[in-house]
Amino acid sequence: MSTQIQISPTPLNTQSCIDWIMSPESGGIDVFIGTVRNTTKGKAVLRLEFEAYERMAVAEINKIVKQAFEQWPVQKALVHHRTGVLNVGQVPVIVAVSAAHRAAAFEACRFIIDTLKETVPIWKKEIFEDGEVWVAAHP
Amino acid sequence: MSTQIQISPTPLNTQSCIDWIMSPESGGIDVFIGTVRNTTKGKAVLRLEFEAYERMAVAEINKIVKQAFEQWPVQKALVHHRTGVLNVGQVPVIVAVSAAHRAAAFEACRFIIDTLKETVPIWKKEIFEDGEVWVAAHP
Amino acid sequence: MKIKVLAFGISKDIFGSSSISLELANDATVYNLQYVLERQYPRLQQLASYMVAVNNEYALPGDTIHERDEIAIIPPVSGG
Amino acid sequence: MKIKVLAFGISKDIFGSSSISLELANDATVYNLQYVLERQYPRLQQLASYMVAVNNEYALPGDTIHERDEIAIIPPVSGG
Repeated sequence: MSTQIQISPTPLNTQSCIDWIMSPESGGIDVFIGTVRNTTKGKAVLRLEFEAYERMAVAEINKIVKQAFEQWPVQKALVHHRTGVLNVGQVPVIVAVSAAHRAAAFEACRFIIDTLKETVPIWKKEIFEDGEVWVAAHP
Repeated sequence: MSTQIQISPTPLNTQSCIDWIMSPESGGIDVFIGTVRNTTKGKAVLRLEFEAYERMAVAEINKIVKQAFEQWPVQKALVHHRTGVLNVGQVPVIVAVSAAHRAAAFEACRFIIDTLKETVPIWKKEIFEDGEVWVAAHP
Repeated sequence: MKIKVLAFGISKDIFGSSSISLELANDATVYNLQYVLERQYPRLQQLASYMVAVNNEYALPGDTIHERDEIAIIPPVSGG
Repeated sequence: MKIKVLAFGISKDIFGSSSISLELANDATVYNLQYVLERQYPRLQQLASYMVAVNNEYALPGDTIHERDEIAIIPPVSGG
């Protein structure tokens, strides 16, 4: 079980994530890259701001990755999450999983990002021309 | 429908694929990277050799990508496939899909690589210490 | 006992601070903490939901809080 | 009519060449082509399966072959 989990305000580097995840034992690698989209529900987004409860976020991501290793025959898993202010087109999150066979890589990668979005204490504020809102805070 | 399909003997460049697939309209990108594994069914692999019926392979990949665009709300799709001799750890194929939302990116990417492996006229020869074999040729 | 409560995201806006101090009974539960907080900061009740973490783990309403525990308010998460 | 058949992967090994020429009747079908090929190259029958492509499209056994069509033998694919 080889994992690399980082939460940091520095820009994410896709290539170094891919360099880390590749190995001679792997046949398939799935990489999910989240990017800041220029609209949400039809409204123009200027930028996003991410805040994390870092210690707990790392602990929760570790739990998710551990579950992925229990559920699928995967070799390495990487989760890098950015904090701070991000402009449109920038990358808040990268999840990468390598496995001998591609099905496990796809399924574990999807599981990790889906669960991360449900349980990991990281918050996103959308900043518009006319105001800002913490995503999902209100019903 | 924005697509980039390439079959070529030159080494694939993950970063330039990701640079091409990213856009301000995207929220999620899924990238599948196939890599040459050092074993197959427990036997050490020295290298692989890929051969393509290029014209038809490009046409078949185009069909698959078109189906993906019909089935999922995706924005861009890229398929790069390598030919020639590849060593362990090298990359024969990259599939990348961008979409506003991640579910479409994951599902379309998986569909493209799964279908490519079933229908696209590309052949792989595994080269071992003691011989070589065209994969899947015999029952 | 006096406890410190960390706040993130919208709960930081509601508290007006990234942490607040509270006085709680010695055998207080997470439920008791929430009761005290919601009286003091009624906007917490307008959230879609929120959780309490104790020592970097999601806690249940019946869990007891001890002095020096690290308590945090976790409004609906939206990372990724 | 004389037609040219392209070969790839193991079919190239079986033919000993990346293309061969064949003499076929003018109204020959894909099925007729396969019959002629399999008599001349019996190892084709040992493949897990193989398809015939006409002008870069998978063809059915009943499809007619025309002079100057681009014909290719497609053994089981294994790309990716």
